[in-house]
Amino acid sequence: MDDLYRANILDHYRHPRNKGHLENPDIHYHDVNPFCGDEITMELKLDGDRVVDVAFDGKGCAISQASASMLTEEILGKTLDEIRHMGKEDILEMLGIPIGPVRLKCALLPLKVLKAGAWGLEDWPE
Amino acid sequence: MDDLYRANILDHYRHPRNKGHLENPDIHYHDVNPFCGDEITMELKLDGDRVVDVAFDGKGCAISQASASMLTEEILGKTLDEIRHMGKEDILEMLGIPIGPVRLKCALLPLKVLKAGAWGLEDWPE
Amino acid sequence: MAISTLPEPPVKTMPSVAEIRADFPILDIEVHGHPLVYLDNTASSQKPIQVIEAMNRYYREQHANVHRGIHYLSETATSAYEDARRRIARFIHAGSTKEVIFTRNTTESLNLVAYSWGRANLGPGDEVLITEMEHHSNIVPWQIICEITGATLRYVPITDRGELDYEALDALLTERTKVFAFTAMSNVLGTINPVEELVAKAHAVGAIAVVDAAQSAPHMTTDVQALDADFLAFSSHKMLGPTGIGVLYGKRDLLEAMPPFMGGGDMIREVKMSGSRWNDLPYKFEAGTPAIAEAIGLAAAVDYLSNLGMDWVLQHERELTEYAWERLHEIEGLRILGPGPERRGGLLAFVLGDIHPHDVAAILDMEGVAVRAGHHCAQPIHDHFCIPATSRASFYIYNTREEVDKLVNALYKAKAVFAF
Amino acid sequence: MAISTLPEPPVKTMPSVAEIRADFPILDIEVHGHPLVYLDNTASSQKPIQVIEAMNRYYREQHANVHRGIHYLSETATSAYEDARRRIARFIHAGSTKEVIFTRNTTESLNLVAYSWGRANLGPGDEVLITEMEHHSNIVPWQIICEITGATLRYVPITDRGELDYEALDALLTERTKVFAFTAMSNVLGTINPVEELVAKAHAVGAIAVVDAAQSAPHMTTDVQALDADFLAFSSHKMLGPTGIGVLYGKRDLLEAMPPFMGGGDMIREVKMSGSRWNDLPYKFEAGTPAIAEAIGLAAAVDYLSNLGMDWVLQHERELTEYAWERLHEIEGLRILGPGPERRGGLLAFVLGDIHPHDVAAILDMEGVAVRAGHHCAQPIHDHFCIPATSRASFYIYNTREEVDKLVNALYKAKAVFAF
Ligand SMILES: Cc1ncc(COP(=O)(O)O)c(C=O)c1O
Ligand SMILES: Cc1ncc(COP(=O)(O)O)c(C=O)c1O
Repeated sequence: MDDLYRANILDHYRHPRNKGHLENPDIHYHDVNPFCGDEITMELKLDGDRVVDVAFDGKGCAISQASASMLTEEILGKTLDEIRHMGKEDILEMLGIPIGPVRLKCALLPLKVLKAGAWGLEDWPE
Repeated sequence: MDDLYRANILDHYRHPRNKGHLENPDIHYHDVNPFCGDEITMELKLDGDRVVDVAFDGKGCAISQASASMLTEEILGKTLDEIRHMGKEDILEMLGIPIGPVRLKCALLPLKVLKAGAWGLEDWPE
Repeated sequence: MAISTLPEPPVKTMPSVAEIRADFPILDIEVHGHPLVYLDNTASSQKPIQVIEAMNRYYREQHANVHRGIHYLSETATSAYEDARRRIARFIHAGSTKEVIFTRNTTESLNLVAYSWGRANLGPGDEVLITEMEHHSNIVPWQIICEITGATLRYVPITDRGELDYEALDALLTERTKVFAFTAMSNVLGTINPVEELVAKAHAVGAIAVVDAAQSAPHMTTDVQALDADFLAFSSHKMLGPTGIGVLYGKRDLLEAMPPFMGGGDMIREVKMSGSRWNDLPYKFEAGTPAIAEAIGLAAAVDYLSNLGMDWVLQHERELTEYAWERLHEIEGLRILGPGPERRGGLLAFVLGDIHPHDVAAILDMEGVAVRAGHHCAQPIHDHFCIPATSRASFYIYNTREEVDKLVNALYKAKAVFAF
Repeated sequence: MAISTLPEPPVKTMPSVAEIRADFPILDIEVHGHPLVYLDNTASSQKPIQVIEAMNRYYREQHANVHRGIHYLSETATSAYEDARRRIARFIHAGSTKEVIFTRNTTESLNLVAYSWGRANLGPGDEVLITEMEHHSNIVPWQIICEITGATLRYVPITDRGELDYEALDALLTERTKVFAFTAMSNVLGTINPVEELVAKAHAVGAIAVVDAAQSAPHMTTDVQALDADFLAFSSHKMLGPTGIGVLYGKRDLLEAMPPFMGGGDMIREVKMSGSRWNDLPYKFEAGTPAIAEAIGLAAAVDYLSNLGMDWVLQHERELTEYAWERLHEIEGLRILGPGPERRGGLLAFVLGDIHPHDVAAILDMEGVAVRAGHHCAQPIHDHFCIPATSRASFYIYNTREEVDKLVNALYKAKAVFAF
């Protein structure tokens, strides 16, 4: 339990960064995890290829919400091309906690929504 | 093997009784065993409720053909009402051999066809 | 064969819960250093050795394909398979084995009715009535078939107490209603619906009644003749049996009149290149090689249940549920969905403050306590209560009061982690 | 997940047939006082302890419902189930696990294609082409779907040697053909069809190619990418695996574009009362609780086969078939259907004078020899040859030359009983 609910996960869950909505985002995408109903919306503002503003909104468990919050910090300033190369490993490293196969879907939902928004609905990042 | 292929079974198979067709039968019915494709046709001539002539035709294994041949002998002179009360036990007694569940369908096919011809398609006699 | 002529099930003996637990090998495992407390029975039950061994024995001594073989093993397998059907028919008090069709699960059973009966009997202007408390498996097949046939799908709303809104039901059931499909027990609210009464209401307007018994068949007596259900569906894996098999009971005259669902081996009487004739019931609806070992496993499961007696099963679960209801209500901020323990089955879906159910389940898991979290394949219920998900603890014959206590203790831990 | 990144299957070792037999408990039973000689493998194979034990272990240590649970057992079961899918995907060289759908059997796999792809893509004027050597499971679904959609069903005739009539095939395959569905290996004639070539012919006219691999998957290498098959179906129970599960391979873009077949839990992304959105592949086509233990059993079966190597399997059966071909031809009045042993799989369907195949099988059974008799769910083949039924002996990895000798001796006994 200490493992899964480390202080920094709970901190991002309690005090989510960049939560809310942007005015006139360049990219906006919303999706749900079909296995549990967690929802995430991701919004980006771009300058050329570069993320200059980002927001997320959503309902869900500590893992999916903390993952979304951390992800917004992670991608701010990155280019879309850099984001395209992000995968499961990056999210696991970002969260820094051991995650089983079912919970993995919670953790990856924000990245999936982000990628779907940027390039159309793709595979669940595996 | 000696059990299943007793002399009287083989005798009825080699020299079937009442095999062929009647002219203007009162009852005529044909069916197949869906599990194996054996075919039986049964034809009856009635005087009132009583069977006064009978014939069968068919293709199939020694069990189904001997059962049909014996059955024609069995029902000649009986009333339809008597035939209606015939069931699995009567056929087993008539054949006098031990029969497993799959082969039972072969043995019962002639009675089934007979009953279906007399009263419309009913249950497999069980 | 008439079921009434069958020998009675073995004499009931009443083992203690400790003796029952000894039959379930999985209950001995440890999870994260704690003994397993398995409270996810609504999703799927565990299996006693009697069931596991019946299948084991089948593969070691009796297996061959059924129905078409004349050799010893095929006859043995055929007898075992059809004997299983008889025992299952008896368990639900079916009038004939012809009315018992093996499928993969409740979901396939309901799809079979929707596709086969629905395609033949529904059209524009007709209505299919279901309820807001259905599992997706009793919603989506009707959505699909209504789209194919042009019929209209309507929902009986639920009250905030988690019961059917009977006034609305009476208004919605009209002579346009061709099907009324409803669950015998909600897998989220626990609500036990008055099946006999609902069937009668359907029949009163000339509709057929389709009963989703996925949650009732494992936990209480099922008497399809007393209920007068037209169709009734359930899954093996929720009632001590193996995965991979379910049952559709259907009234014989309805089944006779229906076109087949899937085509293939065993379901035909004759195949000519120009067309085919269908086989007798139940084979008309069992295309291809069936789940033979699984039917045998399910028969061992219903024997196990019959031996305990379904009255004992219901009583045991009710006692646990009453106890759990009290203990859970001690926890501040915990809210249980659905009616009181006297009108529900042995399951409790709840929310714990604003802690997300996934987080509740994850923390409980660290304590060895297995509960389910999510929408439990019943989104409309959750939409009704405006919550995305719940946690659900559910009981079966092997659960104990001590396990309820462990659940409660683990819930306090969850509160502590998220206390902010 | 890309299959190419998976670790290689375990290193092949080459056990003797005696060692293989020791893995199959059922081969030790006696039938009517004789050791069992199981030659009914085309109908269903026997199971090695590795498969039986994998399922046993699952029920004793790992069972819970998959996909939706966050607790330990559900995660364990989910991992085991999805790992099974990966191993099976690798066995058939699928490009992605998303292309591997679990069904009940070959029959359901073919029905899924007919109902889902067929309903969306067929209409009046379109043609579905199948062959005269198909199993009923690859005939009846197409008859049903042609009736629903108004498309026309056509049959490629077979030659008296039991092979496809290629001239007729080329004339029948036209731009009207939308589906060409054919068996990779006939379960009566033994004929091995040139799948890759037939797929290419289908594609040349813009048709999709549906391969019934029920008889080829157990006995030879299946490489769906090399074959370029659009859909390919097979059953677990014929290839050392349990009953109750089968596979449909489908090309991803085709599967993505298809409407779902059955509706229910797990196959949806979101259920609103007003309608539903479908889940990702392969779940879109797996409604309800899947056959979890069975998937794990099938994965153990394909591991067993991979360990032997499918080349060894084919070679072993070919040797037996050549030997049996010679020995059976010694028997006067015995006639084998289909092509010579070099172009067939390990099965021989035959007639023995005018002794009915049921009687042949019954007499062989008294000697412990299990063969199948009947039309083997392939009536059109039998109609072609104007015979109602055949007897069929079929081989698998555990059969021996001595067993072929016992078959031959038993056939002489049958002749003696019916010598008149
Ligand atoms: C060529 C062929 N296709 C399809 C099938 C049907 O397989 P199943 O009964 O497992 O669905 C069989 C099995 O007999 C077969 O031999
Ligand atoms: C009420 C109800 N109906 C249907 C189902 C579907 O059962 P299965 O997944 O076995 O098809 C369930 C199982 O969760 C259920 O609880």
